[in-house]
Amino acid sequence: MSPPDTAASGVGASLPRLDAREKVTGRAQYIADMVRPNMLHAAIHASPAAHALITGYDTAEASAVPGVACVLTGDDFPDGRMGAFIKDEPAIAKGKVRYPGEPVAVVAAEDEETARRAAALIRVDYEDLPVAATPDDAMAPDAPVIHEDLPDYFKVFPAICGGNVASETELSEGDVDAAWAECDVIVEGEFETPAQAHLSIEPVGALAEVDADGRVTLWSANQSVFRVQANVCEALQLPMSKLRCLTPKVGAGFGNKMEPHVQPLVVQLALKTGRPVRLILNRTEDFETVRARHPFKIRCKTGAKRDGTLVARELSAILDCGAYGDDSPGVLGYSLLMSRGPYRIPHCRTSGKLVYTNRMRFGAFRGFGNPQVTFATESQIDEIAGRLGMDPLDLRVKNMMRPGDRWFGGGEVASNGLAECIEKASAASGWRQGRARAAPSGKRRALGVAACAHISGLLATGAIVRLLEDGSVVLNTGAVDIGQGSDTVLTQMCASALRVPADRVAIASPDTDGSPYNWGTTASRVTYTTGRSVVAAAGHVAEEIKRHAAEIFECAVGDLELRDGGRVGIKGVPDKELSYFEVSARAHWAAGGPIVGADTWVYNQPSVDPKRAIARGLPFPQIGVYSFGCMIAAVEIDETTGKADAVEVWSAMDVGRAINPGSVEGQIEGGFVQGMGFALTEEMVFDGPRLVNPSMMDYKAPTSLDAPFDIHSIIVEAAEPDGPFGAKGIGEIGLVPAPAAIGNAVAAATGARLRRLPLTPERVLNGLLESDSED
Amino acid sequence: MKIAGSFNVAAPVELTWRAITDPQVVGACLPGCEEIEAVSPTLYRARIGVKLGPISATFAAEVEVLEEEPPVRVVSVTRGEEGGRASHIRSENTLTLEPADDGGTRVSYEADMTVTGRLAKFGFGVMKKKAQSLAADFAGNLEARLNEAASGG
Amino acid sequence: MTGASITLKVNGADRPVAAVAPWTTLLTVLRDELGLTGAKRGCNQGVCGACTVTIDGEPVRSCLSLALNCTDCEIATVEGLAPAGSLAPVQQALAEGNALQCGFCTPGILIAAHALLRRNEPLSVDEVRAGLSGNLCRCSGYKKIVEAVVRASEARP
Amino acid sequence: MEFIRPDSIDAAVAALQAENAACLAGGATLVAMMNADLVAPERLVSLRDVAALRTAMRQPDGSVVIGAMRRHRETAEETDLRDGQRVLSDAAGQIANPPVRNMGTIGGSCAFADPAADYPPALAAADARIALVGAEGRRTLPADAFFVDWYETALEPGELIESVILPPAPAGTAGSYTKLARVAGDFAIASVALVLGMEGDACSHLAVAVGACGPAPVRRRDVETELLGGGLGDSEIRRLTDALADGLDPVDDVRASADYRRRVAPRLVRQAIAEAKQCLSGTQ
Repeated sequence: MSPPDTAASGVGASLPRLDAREKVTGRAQYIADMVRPNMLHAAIHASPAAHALITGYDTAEASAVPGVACVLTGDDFPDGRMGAFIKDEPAIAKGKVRYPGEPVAVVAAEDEETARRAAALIRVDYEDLPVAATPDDAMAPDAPVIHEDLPDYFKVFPAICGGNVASETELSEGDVDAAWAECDVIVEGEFETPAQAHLSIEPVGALAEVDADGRVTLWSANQSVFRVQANVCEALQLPMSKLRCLTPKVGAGFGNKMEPHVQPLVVQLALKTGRPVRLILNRTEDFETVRARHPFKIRCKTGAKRDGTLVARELSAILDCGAYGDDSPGVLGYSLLMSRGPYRIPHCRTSGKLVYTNRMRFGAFRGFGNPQVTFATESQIDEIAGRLGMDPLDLRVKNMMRPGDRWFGGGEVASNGLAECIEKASAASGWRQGRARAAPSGKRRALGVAACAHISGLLATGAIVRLLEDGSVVLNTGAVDIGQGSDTVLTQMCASALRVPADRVAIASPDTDGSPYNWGTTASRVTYTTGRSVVAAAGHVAEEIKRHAAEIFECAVGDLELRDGGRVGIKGVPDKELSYFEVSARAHWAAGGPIVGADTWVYNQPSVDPKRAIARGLPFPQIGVYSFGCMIAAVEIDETTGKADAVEVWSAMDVGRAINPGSVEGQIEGGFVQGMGFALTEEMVFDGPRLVNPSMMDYKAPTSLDAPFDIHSIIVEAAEPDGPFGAKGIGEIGLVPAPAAIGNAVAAATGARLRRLPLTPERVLNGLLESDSED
Repeated sequence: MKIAGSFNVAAPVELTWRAITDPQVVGACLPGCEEIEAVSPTLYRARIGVKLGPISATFAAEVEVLEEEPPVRVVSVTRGEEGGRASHIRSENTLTLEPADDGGTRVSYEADMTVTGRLAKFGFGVMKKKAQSLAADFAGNLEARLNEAASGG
Repeated sequence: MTGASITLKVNGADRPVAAVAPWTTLLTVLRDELGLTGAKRGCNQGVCGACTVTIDGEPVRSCLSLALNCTDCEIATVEGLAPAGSLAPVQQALAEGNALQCGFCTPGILIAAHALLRRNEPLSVDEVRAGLSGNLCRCSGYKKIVEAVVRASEARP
Repeated sequence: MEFIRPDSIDAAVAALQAENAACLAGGATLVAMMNADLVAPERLVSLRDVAALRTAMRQPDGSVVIGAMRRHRETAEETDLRDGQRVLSDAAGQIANPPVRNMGTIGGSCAFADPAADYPPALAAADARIALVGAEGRRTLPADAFFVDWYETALEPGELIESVILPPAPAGTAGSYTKLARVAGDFAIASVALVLGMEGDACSHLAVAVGACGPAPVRRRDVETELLGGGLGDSEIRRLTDALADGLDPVDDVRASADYRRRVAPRLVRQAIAEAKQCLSGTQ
């Protein structure tokens, strides 16, 4: 399927996925498809209690079931704790349980049915503790403390914490209190967004195998073999050299598989039994025990002058952390960083609290807090436009960040395609030509707009490029392709950098033993950060190739160039050239040694300029590289029921450079539909601490009939100067503006401003009827 | 999930109190209650069968009286376990008695119930309806029994 | 836990399976006994569609089909869509059209799409959307899948 | 657990005469519940080989007998259903999604009696009868008497559904099923099954059943009868929706609140009647 010539398969080509053939034939192996000889199957025993002390275990009956090899409880696990920001989470509940569904014991047996049957026979004695089901409960003066040892936990950033508040963050610029006086119009409101399930179609799972020396190999559904390694080793107190992490194909992540799930459990079972152990969660367990998007409550206030100039914003957010910290401090900090939006607002004060509760842990989910705050802030931009009688698009254009403007907090923005995004979305949607086609009978129809930005630069990454004896190439980055297509994109970059067709580049599967460090496939970062390493490592290889050629041709390195098809030649002399085979053979057998290019780096641009901004408790000191976007959504509302449907969308996204336009469109389209689900139908419903809809029957994501077919992806390319071929991230931004754009369309169609997601038929109908009765 | 309700019985408060704190009376009135025994004055054990459409379950339940304020208020907690099926119910119950205008008693109940494990996956909304209808049946049975007693039958 | 010994006809071949319990689903037998792991277990409740196979030519949920009930049927899975080394047109269309991402839903989508294409006439966008509405995809937003299936229907003779 | 595949109705009934025996029809519901460990019958009686349950037949009087094992897809495409009987095919075509419609059967769906399912209101509006067979013989019940409570039917242990019988619908009536759901193929938040006949401006036939708003479909035959012969204007429809509203007993659940269901059901009824009137006037 890979076309033979460089141009058709390199940067800019919509090359089909490298693994497309494997996937369409059903041969691609995911974790649940993997089997090892003599493998045991595991099952968890989950806590029925939300908050309780564990006072005893009785595993006798479970252990006696024929076929059961091992039963482990918290007593059989070391005392280590893991956590991306706050080390607060044991591998399995120890001493107490903090949410319903938390694993309390695990069983390994000859088959899965036996393991599940035995797990149900484990008896655990609990002493119930008072429950804090919501942040309000948990911040009440007499609230039960969920983590008594919070002050003593190790934290990777200067966390401001206490009681049930896991982290408190503030970020401010300007003088907000004084600025309100300058405002002619001020809008204020409270917004609420629910927990959203990632709903990767593949449930999580892991398989661990131990060798004769006690070293463990671990395969799992994951977004970073290195985060898996770090988490498991922290929780189980193992040296990292004793654990090798690998990955099969991953059935999507969206943040769900970035931090640990069941990996520590299978490793401990493998260590105890000496046999390979596999654990695959069923869908209900996956819903209840993995993680989900944080519920947010946001108070937001925005002020502007009569001419539409935005002056000030104040935003405060309360995040339900759930029972463990996971990625949550990062989500809080990042959401505040995004809360000014891509606008010039000189005075901004933002703050947030992340509050432990006795619910399942919440964590990273595509957008990382940005969709929630963008729903609030972009709703208010429309409200201000309404109050001033301005076109919402004009108001955005008037206030948008211009090239050279800095991000909120003072971070540098090297490329900014926002103006083009807004202009192209507007033109394509016909915004200025009457804004919406006529609605069918019984429906109301309107367009809604939202703009946003998202980062793609943070943390560490690397790449190793090796030239094989025959002149073909192996690329090894350690970045897990979770289905979004990074293997293909990185291969295309490597191929273009070395001017070989993509099918001459093999990409190694991530392996903590052999791959360079990669923090993870998350935060829209792989194309930009790992891509930079790929280009740099390939550059080293190119230099080596030229050095060999210079020695052979007895010319200067500067006189040489790489040529399509994998050749190196003297500039201006077409027939003076060598194939990579000739160069690599020389390096392998005669001179210099095999050619390997390697690069590692860590993103080090500060998020905050202390001269401009005040930041407290911010967990990401170094973050940046901004993609921009503008989305316009056409929504139809059924006047009988209030049901809102997004019927068409124009999503213009600045990706710097589209390495693989087909893949970029896939991210834009998939991001929109996931954001549309968040806006319209998806909600994890809780009864106190308990999730009451942990099944696909009761939790509803869009089907092919709910998603609009007319999703128009508009690719804008404002090249990032130091990006690989100019590229920056696209993984998340396509989702971010969707709830706000849809909410603004609903408001335009009904006259009702709804500040709580999802925009269910019930809420929309009530809003529509109220607003009609006011008219 | 919370359920609440109230009903009137013809019997005076004292008599109602005796009935409502007598495990044998309660057991006879509770739909699906297969057996009940008093382990101590504040602890009862019972087997309770529950059926919802095609699903049936039998719980080994324990009722612990947490607070008693005769003859007006009793607070209890019920914990039930479905042996070997990893399914649990738990309910915090408050029962309040007050004299009614007609010389009878007004009985009010409030329960905060949680269901976990396999049964929790089945129709949250309908489960609540079922719990309400069980409570109503219990009230009806108790009412009938007390009214019968009050009328000297 | 003994069970029946049965023979299933899968992708045209008779496949004996020993000790099948009454509650064992076709999905479990395909994946665990016959090594046909193309059909995926996403929900085990018939909602996600990742386990879709055809029984007697019609797409159904293998997670809701009991193996003992399938002994006289023709069962087809994604592995049987085309001979080894080649791709059926619908497979080709999805692969070339960037119409798959993580790939976990892809086998079920292909089975559902293949059944639609049997009608041998060009399909409209809305026909394909309706025909695939029982197969959840969380990555793609469906557009490229629908486009690929429409294209495959148009390319047919 | 035992697995039995009888090939006749008599053999199936005989096999059902055991403690904790269950019929396996299409499996769409029963197997899902078995997988979730919600039910574990000791004996499964598969009806797959009972050919007599798989047919649908139009009788000389215009009634249609639909075998219990007819799949949703077959019922959705059933050409023997005519005029107002189309309410059933319309409902069948809106159940779940194509693969599930290839599996699920009308008998299985009725036996499970999910209060939010699509068949119960359609059967109620079509005045259908459910034919049951057991060791004691055969009986038929009107749909109203068959669906008795949340997930509960009049089926006795040892009985199975043999068929569903739709009486003839008066010529010229229209049947329609209007469903509101969160996403395509979900169970209903609320639904309305309607059979309507108009002679000029006068209503000649009216049957409205509201689904998903109580343990069983809600119909008000008394008000329907009162409205016959008159014009079906706003005030008449209001009388009907007010009466229906009295009979609703909806749940608060993850699909919607009870309040909303009360609010939207009458609106759906109005919409369904308006659309059916328009459709009838277009064909006259």
